[in-house]
Amino acid sequence: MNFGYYPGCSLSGTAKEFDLSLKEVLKYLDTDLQEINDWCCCGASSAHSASHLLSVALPARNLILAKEQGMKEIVAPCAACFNRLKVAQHELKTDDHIRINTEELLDTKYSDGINVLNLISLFQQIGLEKIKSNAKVDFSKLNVACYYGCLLVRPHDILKFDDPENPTTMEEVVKATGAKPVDWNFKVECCGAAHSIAHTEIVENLSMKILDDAINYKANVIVVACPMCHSNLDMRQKNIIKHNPGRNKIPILYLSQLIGLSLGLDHKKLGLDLHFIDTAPLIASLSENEVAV
Amino acid sequence: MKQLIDISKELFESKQVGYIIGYAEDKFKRVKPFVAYSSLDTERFVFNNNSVNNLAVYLTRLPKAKEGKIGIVAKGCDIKSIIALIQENQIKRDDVIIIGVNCNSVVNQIDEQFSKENTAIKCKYCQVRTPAHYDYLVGEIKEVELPEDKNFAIMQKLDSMSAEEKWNFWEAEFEKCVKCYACRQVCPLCYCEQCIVDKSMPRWIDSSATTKGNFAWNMIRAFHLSGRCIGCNECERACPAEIPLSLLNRKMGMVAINEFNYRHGTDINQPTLIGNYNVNDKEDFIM
Amino acid sequence: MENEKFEPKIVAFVCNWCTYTGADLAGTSRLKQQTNARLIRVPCTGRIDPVFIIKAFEKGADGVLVSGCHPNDCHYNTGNFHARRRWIFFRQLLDFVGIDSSRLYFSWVSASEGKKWVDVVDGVINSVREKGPFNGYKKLNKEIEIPVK
Amino acid sequence: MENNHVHPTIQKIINLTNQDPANCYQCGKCSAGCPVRDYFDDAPNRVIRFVQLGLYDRALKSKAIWLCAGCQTCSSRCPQNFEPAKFMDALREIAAEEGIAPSDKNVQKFHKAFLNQIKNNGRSFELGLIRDYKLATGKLFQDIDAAPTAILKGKIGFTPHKIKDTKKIKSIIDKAVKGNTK
Amino acid sequence: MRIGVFICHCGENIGRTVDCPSVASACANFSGVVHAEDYKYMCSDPGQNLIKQAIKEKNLDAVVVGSCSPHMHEKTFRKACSDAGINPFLVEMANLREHCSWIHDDVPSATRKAIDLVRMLVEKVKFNEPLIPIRVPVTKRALVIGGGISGIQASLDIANAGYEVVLVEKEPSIGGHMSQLSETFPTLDCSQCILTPRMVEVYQHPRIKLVSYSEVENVEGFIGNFSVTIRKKARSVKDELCTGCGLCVQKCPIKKVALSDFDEGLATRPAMYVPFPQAVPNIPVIDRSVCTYFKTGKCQLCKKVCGREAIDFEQQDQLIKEDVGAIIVATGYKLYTIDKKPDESMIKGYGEYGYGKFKDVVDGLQFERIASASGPTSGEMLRPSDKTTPKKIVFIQCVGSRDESKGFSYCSKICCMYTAKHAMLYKHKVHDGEAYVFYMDIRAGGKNYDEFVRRAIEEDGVKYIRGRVSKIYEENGKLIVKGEDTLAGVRVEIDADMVVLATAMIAQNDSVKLAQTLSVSYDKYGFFNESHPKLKPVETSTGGIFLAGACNAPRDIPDSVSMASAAAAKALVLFGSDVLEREPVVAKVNEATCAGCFYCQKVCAYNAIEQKEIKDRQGNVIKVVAYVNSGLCQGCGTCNATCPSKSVELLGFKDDQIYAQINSFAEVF
Repeated sequence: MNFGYYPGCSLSGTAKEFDLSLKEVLKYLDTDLQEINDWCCCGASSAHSASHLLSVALPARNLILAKEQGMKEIVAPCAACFNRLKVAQHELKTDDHIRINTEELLDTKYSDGINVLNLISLFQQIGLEKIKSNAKVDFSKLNVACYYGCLLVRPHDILKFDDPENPTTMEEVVKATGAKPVDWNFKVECCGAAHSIAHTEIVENLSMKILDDAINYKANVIVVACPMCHSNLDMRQKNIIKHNPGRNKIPILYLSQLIGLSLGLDHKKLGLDLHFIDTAPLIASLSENEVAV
Repeated sequence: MKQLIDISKELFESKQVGYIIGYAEDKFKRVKPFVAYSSLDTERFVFNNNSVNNLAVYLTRLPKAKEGKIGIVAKGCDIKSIIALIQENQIKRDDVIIIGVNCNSVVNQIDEQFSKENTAIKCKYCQVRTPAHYDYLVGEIKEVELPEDKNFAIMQKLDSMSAEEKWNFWEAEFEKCVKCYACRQVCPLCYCEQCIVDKSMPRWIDSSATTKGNFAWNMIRAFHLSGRCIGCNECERACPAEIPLSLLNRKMGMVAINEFNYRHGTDINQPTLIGNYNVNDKEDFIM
Repeated sequence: MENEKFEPKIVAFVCNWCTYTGADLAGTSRLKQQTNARLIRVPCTGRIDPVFIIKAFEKGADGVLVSGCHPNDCHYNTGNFHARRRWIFFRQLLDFVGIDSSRLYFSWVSASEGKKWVDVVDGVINSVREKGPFNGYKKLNKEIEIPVK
Repeated sequence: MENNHVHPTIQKIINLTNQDPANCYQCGKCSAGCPVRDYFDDAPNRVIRFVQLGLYDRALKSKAIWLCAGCQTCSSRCPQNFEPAKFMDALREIAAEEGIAPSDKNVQKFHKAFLNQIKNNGRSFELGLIRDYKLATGKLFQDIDAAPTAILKGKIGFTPHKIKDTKKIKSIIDKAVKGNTK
Repeated sequence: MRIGVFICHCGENIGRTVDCPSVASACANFSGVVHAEDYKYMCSDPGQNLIKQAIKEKNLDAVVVGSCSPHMHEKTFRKACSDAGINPFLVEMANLREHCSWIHDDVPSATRKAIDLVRMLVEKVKFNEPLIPIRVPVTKRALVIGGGISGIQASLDIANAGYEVVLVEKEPSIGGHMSQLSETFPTLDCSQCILTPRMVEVYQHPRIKLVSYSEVENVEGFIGNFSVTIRKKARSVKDELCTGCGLCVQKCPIKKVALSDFDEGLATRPAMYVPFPQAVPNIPVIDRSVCTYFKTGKCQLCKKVCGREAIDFEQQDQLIKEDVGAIIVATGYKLYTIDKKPDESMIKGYGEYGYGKFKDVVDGLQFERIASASGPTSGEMLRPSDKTTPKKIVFIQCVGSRDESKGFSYCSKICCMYTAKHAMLYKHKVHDGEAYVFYMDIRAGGKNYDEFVRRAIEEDGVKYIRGRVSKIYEENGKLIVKGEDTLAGVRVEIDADMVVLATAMIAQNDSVKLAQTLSVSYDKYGFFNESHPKLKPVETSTGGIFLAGACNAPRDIPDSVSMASAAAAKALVLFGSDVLEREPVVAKVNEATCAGCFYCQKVCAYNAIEQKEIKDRQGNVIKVVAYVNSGLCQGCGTCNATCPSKSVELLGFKDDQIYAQINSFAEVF
């Protein structure tokens, strides 16, 4: 299988391990990614704060590039990028005014037709059966809280991906690894997102609620599909603990890392050492049950 | 050809049909409609590029077979007429046996040799060279070369004209009409027992061949075929005045496709376009 | 005669339950309008046959207006839906032969829309007046009058 | 949706969001579910109310429009299919256009710094972003403990990934942000 | 033809702008017109006498009156002419007032127009034919569909007036939703106490034939003459033998096999059951999907204990036919159970409220069962999950109502009242409990309604919070309700023990199918449409079919009962005459020219067009043509316009009549 690839800025920076682990897992599952040549930032939350037009134009540029480079389906593992690409596609399709302005701004014609996949739908396409049949590590004692955040499921009318209040597709992927997803409250609650730098205090409070609920429902690990969510839950967790002494740590993994672990891939190659919250104790507890291949 | 004759013979011998409508050559080697009433008659059946007539018209014109069903040799386009007749309660599916023929285009001018240039208009955009519906299928599909669709170009040109220019165009065309009603007689879907043009109480359409009356006649005929005409173009072929009737019918056919994505005569069970409605039908032209 | 100001002749086919009653309301409300329109009352827009419209043009109408109940308001449930489907074909047919849409108008006017009726009628009269007389048929009518030698 | 009787600000909002603030019937579900509402001065439904009442100034000077995280919880739950998140975006854009000083400078400076990164590199470069933001806000010691770990683990690179066509990106951003045509 | 033209001045109303005498004299010159005159008030007695006199003196056979709108005085003038011996359908009216004098100022052009208008109708009337009103007999018997409070009321009213009623109920018992309710607003009287006597009255009434556990399968015919096919579903119990002793239900070993519909899933019932103790008829039903006998062929315990041999495992659905003259539809409503959004999207109702996920988030009818003395908790206020008394309870209004996104845009009308009632019932049972109501607007229009809501707030201390709730989640055994008080502008978070959602009232699942069976129109939500929102609120678009209760729109008990009585009254009006007279404006087929394409049949909204076989002397079918059932035809003429050969024509508006009008619309050509 072959897909176009839009890594987005985070995966080439702070979310390096997301990129590493995804590529590692896909290699194992015989799936190739072809990176869009000369892609630019999708504008994230900053573009639509400044200009509606810009928030459409930046993703549009990438979509046009992908089309020019002969791609039909592209994977945007970062939830924010996925969201921006899909929303831009929708606006370009339904609003002639914005399409014309965008084309003028970019000096190119836009035409629809690229299918944008997120991390979960990518694995759905590859086939959960494939993950299941290749699982090497016993995850039966692992309780996983699947955290979708905002951008994978909202706005539902445009993304048309899963139930926006109680999504279950990531749980299906997690089940394929043999782990047990827990039913908890804050799967789609916001972590504070882009306020990570400008309003750290807000992010800490919101993230703490999410971490609390996951721990409350007996999760050993939170699995995410968004670099922004990851940095808020992982990097900010340190300060949360500092400001609220006596709390339990909970490691935050990317979905691709969890799959990689279950496939028995090299931990270092999955970037499991790059987290702020140490993943080693979790991994150690797993390896006690590791089954022989 | 042998296939066609074999099947026809078998149909007679097994007493399934009363007669079979097909094509045969006359003594001048011209291909004409021919009704076979016996196994022996079927020896004369032919099918080639000159088999242009839409034989479906005979289904409502000929008396019913005394015993057995009616067999009919039909091209993909003709079969659309047959389906339309079934959709419109004129015949029952069980009463006909359709011998479908793979068609490699037919002539436009029957008096001249078949060639790329002399190809019927309908063949230029044909999608049913292999029929979509039949009881038997005979013949083989060959590569054919098609000339450009000039008819469509004229239609586009007309669309771009002003109202007055269009009126003048049609005035010049309709002036030629002599109200011979060949268009009606040859049309498989003109099966009314009394045509509106023959109605005198009231006389909606002037019966004399004035341009005014001709306008009314041709417009009403096109309207009555709206959403129904399957585009066999027999009317235009039959017209002695050479009025481009296909333009009117094709225009209405395009309305059916563009506005409703509907093609008459493609599916027996499809609800007809006229006679049904959708609450969301387009109404941007209504104040 | 030639110099006389052109006054368009408009024939309006209206349904009995909505538009005719709406026009009644315009009257009861004393809403003034121009005198060019002649209404022909039929039970339902479903009754309006396109031959009526052709005949009206033949007889010298410069414009035709067809009006009935709004969708879902039809007194006979679905008459206006069937009518609407016919119109979609018929107006494009007329346009194709040179009777363009500035001579043939359609509207939904309910029994309570007296004001809308006035706007529609005056609007049609004004735009047909601007368009000028429909000479197509006038010419053809003349042709018939000339005795053949 | 063009209408002569509509106030220009409302028209602008309609143009930017394809929705009319009149659609909001003030049930407050947006505010009830908003994760950052507790940090707002005015709840989201109130900001919409200001606009409905014609108190555009109060809406544009509200902190809420800057603190909105864009999580779209409100939009996805609105019973009227109104999208407050889009509405907040539009107000931010209008406030910037009308030169109204943002009531939360940090957020605005962050977005500015972020766009600057894209302008220069075509992509966001985190070290540069943090540096620019800190210089702008003077919060030099924020995240001082996180940054070294991140750099150490190679999560933050020292050199930006530049794309080839940065000129183009710069011109796109300049045109879109300043002279918004809509 | 000898036509008379009569021009009315209508005092000054026409005369001011139209020169009536010159209209009359112009009309006198029209061919066929033998008499023309004008008069100040044509509709007055002397005016009418003028017409009658002229008819006799000039031997007129058709009349055109130029006066006001036919909607005003067509009946008057038709009657007058009919008195003078002219068939009323040879009278036409030219509208010189509403369509001429009142809307124009300029006398010459208004006069010219008036002459045109009269001429067009003079030309038309030449083609008018005498028509005779259609007379159809009336079957004085009614069908009532639905045995809720509306159906019960309508049945009793009609039966008490002396006519027979067939009452069809799809459930095993009549009673409907009202039988599930605990107490009713605004009086707080016990619902079952006031309802069950009515149910028994229905059962015992000599003129009511109760057909329970049955559904209407097909309806044919027309006003006064309906033929109805009813599917009697197999109960597996012979109702004529069963005495309702209940032994079989007691002995059924498959005890808690299915959730009780009557208890809204909060309790269980056996495979053999009566929905509730006061059921009417008190005849049990076997739920074949769970019965051991039907699954394995063993058991038959019920059969063994039944002394009357009433159990019949072989029973089949039965089709019965009933002839009735009027039909009252009272099929009621369904509660929006939010399990699915009614479209193709993957959203499952209100995920944010956890309905269906959290046991203690219940809907309005479930709360009724909890509060009801006959309910699963015997009226004790206990929450479903752990059967403890909730100390804090939250009610949320407008769930599914006024919600275009996840529900329906209409207001369900009754929720404000029943939520106030719920909160009161709760406070009356749990004195130290706290009750909160989230609302958007309080809609308490009705006698003693707003007072009732005020009482909940002022006397019972229910806390009303204006705002919608955004999310409910479970934390440490509590339901955390996150809302906003939009009046104070503050966020409200309540750690509740139980939440009650006032979900929308929606149309029954199969309402559209029934509407199509009955040929009545329905709205986009599936509610049946009334014929006119103001003046014909219980009639439907089809004559002889009337509506009662919540099948038309969300409606509370008093409104439903009054509507039911109104519908009954309409049926009784129909039964007041032995024959019905209808305007003979119906379509008629020319069988000689009909080619049998049946496009007319497709466009007919009333199924009035049938297929008729034309046979030769030997009995062979020559052709099949259209045939109009004039009892069903309503006279729209859509068939006429659709027929390509004009083989079907609408009497009164035939092609030649309209042609004549078009042919004469202006003076000069």
